[in-house]
Amino acid sequence: MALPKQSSLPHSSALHTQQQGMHQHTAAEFSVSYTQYLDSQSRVKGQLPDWAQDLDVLEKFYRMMTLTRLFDKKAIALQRTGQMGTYPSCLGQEAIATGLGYAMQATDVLAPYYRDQATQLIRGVKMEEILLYWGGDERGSEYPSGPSQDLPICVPIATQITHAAGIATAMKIRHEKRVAVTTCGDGATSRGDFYEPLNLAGAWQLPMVILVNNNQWAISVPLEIQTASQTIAQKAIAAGIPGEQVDGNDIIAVYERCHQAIERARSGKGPTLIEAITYRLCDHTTADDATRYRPPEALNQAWKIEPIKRLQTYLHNEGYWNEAKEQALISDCEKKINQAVESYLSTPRQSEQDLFDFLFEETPHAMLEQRQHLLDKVAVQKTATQRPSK
Amino acid sequence: MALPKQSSLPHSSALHTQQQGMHQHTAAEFSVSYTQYLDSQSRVKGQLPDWAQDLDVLEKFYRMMTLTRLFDKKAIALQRTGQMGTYPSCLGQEAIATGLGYAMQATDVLAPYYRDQATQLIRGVKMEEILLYWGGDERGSEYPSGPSQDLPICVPIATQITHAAGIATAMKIRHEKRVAVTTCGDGATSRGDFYEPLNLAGAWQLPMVILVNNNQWAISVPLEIQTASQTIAQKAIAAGIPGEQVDGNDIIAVYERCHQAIERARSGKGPTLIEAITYRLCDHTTADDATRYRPPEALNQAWKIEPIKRLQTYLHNEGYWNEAKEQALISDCEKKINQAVESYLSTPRQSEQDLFDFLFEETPHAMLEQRQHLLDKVAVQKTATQRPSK
Amino acid sequence: MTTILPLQKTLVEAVNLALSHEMRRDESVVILGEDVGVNGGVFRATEGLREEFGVRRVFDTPLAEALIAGIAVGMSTQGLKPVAEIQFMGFIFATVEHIACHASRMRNRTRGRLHCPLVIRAPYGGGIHAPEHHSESTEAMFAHIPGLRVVIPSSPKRAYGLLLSAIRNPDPVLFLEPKRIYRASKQALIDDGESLPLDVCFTLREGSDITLVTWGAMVNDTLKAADQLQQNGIGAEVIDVATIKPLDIETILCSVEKTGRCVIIHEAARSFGVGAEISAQIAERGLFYLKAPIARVTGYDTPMPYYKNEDHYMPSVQDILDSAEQTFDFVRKAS
Amino acid sequence: MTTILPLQKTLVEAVNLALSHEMRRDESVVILGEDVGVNGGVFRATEGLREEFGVRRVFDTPLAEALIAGIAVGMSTQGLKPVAEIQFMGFIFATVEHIACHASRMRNRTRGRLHCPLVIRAPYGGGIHAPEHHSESTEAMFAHIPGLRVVIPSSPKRAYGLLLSAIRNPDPVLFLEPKRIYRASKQALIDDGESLPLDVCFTLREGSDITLVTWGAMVNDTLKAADQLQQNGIGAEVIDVATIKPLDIETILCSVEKTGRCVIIHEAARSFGVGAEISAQIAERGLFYLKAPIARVTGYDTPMPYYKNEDHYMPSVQDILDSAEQTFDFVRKAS
Ligand SMILES: Cc1ncc(C[n+]2csc(CCOP(=O)(O)OP(=O)(O)O)c2C)c(N)n1
Ligand SMILES: Cc1ncc(C[n+]2csc(CCOP(=O)(O)OP(=O)(O)O)c2C)c(N)n1
Ligand SMILES: [Mg+2]
Ligand SMILES: [Mg+2]
Repeated sequence: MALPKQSSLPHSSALHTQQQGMHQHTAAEFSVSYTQYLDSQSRVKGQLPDWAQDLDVLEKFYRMMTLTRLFDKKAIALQRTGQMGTYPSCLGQEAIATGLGYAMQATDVLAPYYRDQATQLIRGVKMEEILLYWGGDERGSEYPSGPSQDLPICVPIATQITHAAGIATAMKIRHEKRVAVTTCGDGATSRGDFYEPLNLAGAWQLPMVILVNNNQWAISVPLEIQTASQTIAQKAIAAGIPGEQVDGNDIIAVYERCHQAIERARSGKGPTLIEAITYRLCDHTTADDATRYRPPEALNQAWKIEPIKRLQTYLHNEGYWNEAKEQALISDCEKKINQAVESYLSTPRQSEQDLFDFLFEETPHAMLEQRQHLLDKVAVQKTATQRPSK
Repeated sequence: MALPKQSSLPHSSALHTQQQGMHQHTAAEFSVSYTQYLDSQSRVKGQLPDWAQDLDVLEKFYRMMTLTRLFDKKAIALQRTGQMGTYPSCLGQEAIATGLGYAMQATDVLAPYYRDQATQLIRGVKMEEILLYWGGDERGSEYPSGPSQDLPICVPIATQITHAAGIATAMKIRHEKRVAVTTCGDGATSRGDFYEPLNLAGAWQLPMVILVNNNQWAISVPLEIQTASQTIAQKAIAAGIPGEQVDGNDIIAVYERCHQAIERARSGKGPTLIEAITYRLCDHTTADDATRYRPPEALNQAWKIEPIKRLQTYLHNEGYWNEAKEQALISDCEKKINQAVESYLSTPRQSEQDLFDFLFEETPHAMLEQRQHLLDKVAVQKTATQRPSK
Repeated sequence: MTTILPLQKTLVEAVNLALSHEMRRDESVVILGEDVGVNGGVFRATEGLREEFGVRRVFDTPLAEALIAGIAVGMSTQGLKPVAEIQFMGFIFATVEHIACHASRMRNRTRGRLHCPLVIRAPYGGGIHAPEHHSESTEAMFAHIPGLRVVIPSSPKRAYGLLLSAIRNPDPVLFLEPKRIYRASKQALIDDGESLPLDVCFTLREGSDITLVTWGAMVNDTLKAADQLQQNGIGAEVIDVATIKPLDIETILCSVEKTGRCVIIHEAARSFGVGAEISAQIAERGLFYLKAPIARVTGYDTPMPYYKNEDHYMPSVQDILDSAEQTFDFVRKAS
Repeated sequence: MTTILPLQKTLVEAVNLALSHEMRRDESVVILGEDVGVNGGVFRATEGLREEFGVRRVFDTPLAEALIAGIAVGMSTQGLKPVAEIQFMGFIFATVEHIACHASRMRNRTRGRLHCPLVIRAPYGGGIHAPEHHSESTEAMFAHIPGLRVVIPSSPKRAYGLLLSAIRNPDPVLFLEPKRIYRASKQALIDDGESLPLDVCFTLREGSDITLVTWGAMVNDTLKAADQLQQNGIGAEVIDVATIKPLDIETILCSVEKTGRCVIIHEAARSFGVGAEISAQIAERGLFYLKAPIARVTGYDTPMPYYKNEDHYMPSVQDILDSAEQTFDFVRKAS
């Protein structure tokens, strides 16, 4: 997919070749692989992994991707109608988050970024919780019946990767057979918080998988401005760990490579960096207008290779899917989504003391006066509201 | 050279091999070269570069390395006798700093770390200035007759690399034919401030050279704890730029590769990362006691391949060097060093207002009271001292 | 080619105007940051600058705040005047090392040989129902850094004049833009390149009963409170601190000498905030002017809550009123 | 296996003792940082711990402070209690993002589901003729961060007791160790695991004429000044703040109520320092106790100069004396 050119600061990523003589030898060699099972025409390349020959499994994937996309659409609608705050759509990235979610075990820990809706749903986070979070309510990260050790959505870019390295360190120290899994975008790979924990993961051989959603954009900044490296996967070489690319629009490839990497980590063989290549089909968030910077041709091209259609076509071709099933799925999803929205919208507001009561296990004496100030203030406001206006 | 094992958190840097089928192909391949002209027995490997066949040039290198080592020894002595503060020796790293210094042009800019004594001397920093700096006097970074644009010694590890990227950006913006050169240690390569500007250098194809002094230790932490990457050079692959190793104890290799990289950068072909492999023969600083953590065998081994002896032997073997020349050189160096020490020791103390007068171009009104407070305080102290004691 | 007709501008437009003015005037000014190029900044502060000045003077960086600050340091030692945007103040923490260890020390460290004429701009503050980490006000952390100036405009005119000064200043300046009032109102502005001084407070309203000291978006709320106080017969003097550091304590002291009462208003968490320093300086230099304790109306010592509870956190006009009246009444009771 | 015999210990040895005590008591305590393992820390605060507790509980990290803080966050969400060393406070800036955005917010962000029981230790302050960046005192920047505790011991006993509390505390604590007095003197210490409270100031000396408020290495100097003041007939009460945040203002206020005079002493730069908050709270809550302006004896608003000029920067016993006497005299003149 052609990326728009920004910069007259040109770049070339070719390594300079050098004459090797007696005085020079090759100290190390590396390569990066790319995996794709279903090509952009939904044709199978080579042989599918065994598990993927079970069409029920692929249906499960398909259902989750569809649910995610419809949920995502609804979330945007909620924002547009003033019922929710700024929201980052995951349009186009559903295969990555879905494949990852199913490849993880419940006892693994996820340190997500903000486009992992599907992974979170698979792990037991509720749709209404995601809405609550973007609706400006901390309880959206409480997950009372969900993945109790997963980190909440992380806003400061890439910092969750360092946390995941810490989680993996804890697992390693305790000899646990669990894996810390973290995700980020392509822009995130420019930050120290990407490289530092990647390097640590190598040095300590942590049970950790880092999955980069390479959607070609960091808000308005195209990948070529982020980095001159031909692949993001090769950044793993800096850490001495395996790095590989997968087609992020091919859920079979995503699941397979995530599964392999996670089980490799679980068995003590160390971390893996996976670059899943996709395209951001949406605006960066509902606060963004991508038409300012994204060439429409690139977007049109990207729609032709998007992940849901790809699997749908495959299931169709296999005679496993039809319009009736599709309609049933859609209405099933919509029912669930509407329930979640209802539950979100009817969630009573937090009480004001919640500003204070979760900051420390025990609120320090020095803060009680401030806490009381707020309670008094709200009490006065409430009285004022309740008082019939003159 | 065998590195001591620290960690029971084991690590392996082998990439996991994977079966490639139709669904998989190699997306990218990389390699890292190693250059050495004079081996540890001072034997020439292959053919020397043309410039290195001029023994006068090699003598110049030899003289500077010797001066640096003797200066370094003196600096330690000054610290030990209470005439200077904590000092980081460069024992064993003289070839790297010397080779680099001669490979740079005067109009290039150096963003050094704290073991670049030789590079700084070559660029016109005075020995007494280096002593002043470690003697706790800001004037040690003033360089009134030295390299006016070079950055001073940088203490917060790796941050100078980011500055160098900024300097290179300025050069690029202005279409200048200059190069920003920066150095750091192996430990520095673990920081975000190593990776972030490295990545930028690639993305913007900056005229920049990053030279890593891989001396195997970051204070007490051996390289294997820093990283699982087999080479530090390969970290360049993450940035999509060339990375290579040189024998840092072979000044011919160091100069040649630095020169190539700097001229490559100057001609607009972009940045290079060079890993110069050496060994820290000294304590980390005069405040450190390396016997607490460094195995004596490794140190003994390292002394056998140290850079000055290596070139000396070569010059000897070529019939170009002898004991008389050596003695003359030493006494010449000592004379210069003693002059520098004298100049350092007789430098009058800064005046107290210098605490304030260099912080801003114009001292803000709000600070004048504090400034006056100090002046008054010192005046009182002086009066007290001048008053004959009763 | 600067126009001299007055234009109606919002605060964020005034920022844009100052940037373009200074880029036209001074070739060494360059702009960098995330999304400052084609996108013109997520708040459009740099809109149109890429088109006018080209990619060599207006460029997007990789997503790395430490990098942005650190290359600004390097560039500035080469005589460029980088104006770096940090997208939101909540993401500024990674810049602290380069600001505190380098930008603010380079001149001192080299005894004047090198210096860092850079500006770091960041939108700051809450009240716009933004996501987590998009509403921070941590100016106090930066004000404590020796060698750094911290400037916060509160109107389009002051944004224009102070930003010009910040860019022209030969030393590093942190320039914080109160995003809540980015588009709150327009002011007639002449793009004449006239800068405003970086070492004075602005007295926006005179009054003899109480001094209200504030900055940033709280200035508007404070002015509203002052109007209301007037109706209650209390004359409030309103001071916009504008340059947090170096602090113009004289203007504040003169006012407190006159009024004998002081309320300091800021949105940032109360404890160890900028208000504390202002209060401490009054307690040092003007203690016996005071007829009532100095009060602070501030955010709580909590993170900014997510937006549904944001209003609970933000100091309100009512809070200012309450505190001012209490301060005023204190005297009446005591005397 | 804890010994109950009193041992003569320096402050840094007391830190070591508290660490080993708590590691023995609580398996979840782990130590990480640069050179904390075989080398036992550059100041030997972790000496012997690697030998006793092994590499899985005492480990050297790569050289990356953001990483150290960030993995401590991750580890702590898994129920470990990481005690991370930052080698010098001058290198702590890279940790600010993880501390301010994550460690101090995780509990709040997840409504109590996850929390970060971590300690970040760092030697701080000047006066030991160290190189550049090895003498910083930036406690004020951290005290402003909601959700973080900032603790500074000033004697071996308080180092022992406060560090135990810091580690046992279920929320993040920044623990700053005044390196100037790491080995200044020894105190008899019983390794009985008795912790000290994290929310009180310690009154080290009683007096009725003036209150001297301080912390860290300045405590010793302040005590010296108090001795001298006694000889001049001025009874000084000396308060070691110890826990900078949450601040125990009551103890300070009670003292100021009694003495009517207050001098705050800290080594950090004056403006926007911790002293400002203490002063501001007195001006809010105890204004009319005051017989004289509150004074601050502090470092200047400059970076710590290189060591040849360090003494010019450091507040001296004489400075404290001068300020205390001036404060005392102020009253005499006024009354
Ligand atoms: C430290 C930090 N800097 C800036 C931002 C603002 N921001 C939010 S998302 C984003 C772009 C991220 O791009 P990428 O990592 O590619 O992820 P994507 O949004 O494309 O999935 C930026 C700059 C942030 N959240 N955190
Ligand atoms: C940001 C930062 N953290 C820690 C330190 C303390 N420190 C000084 S040198 C050093 C080790 C550096 O090792 P390396 O990069 O390998 O360079 P070398 O000293 O071996 O030449 C450390 C940890 C520092 N100066 N800066
Ligand atoms: Mg992206
Ligand atoms: Mg090293």
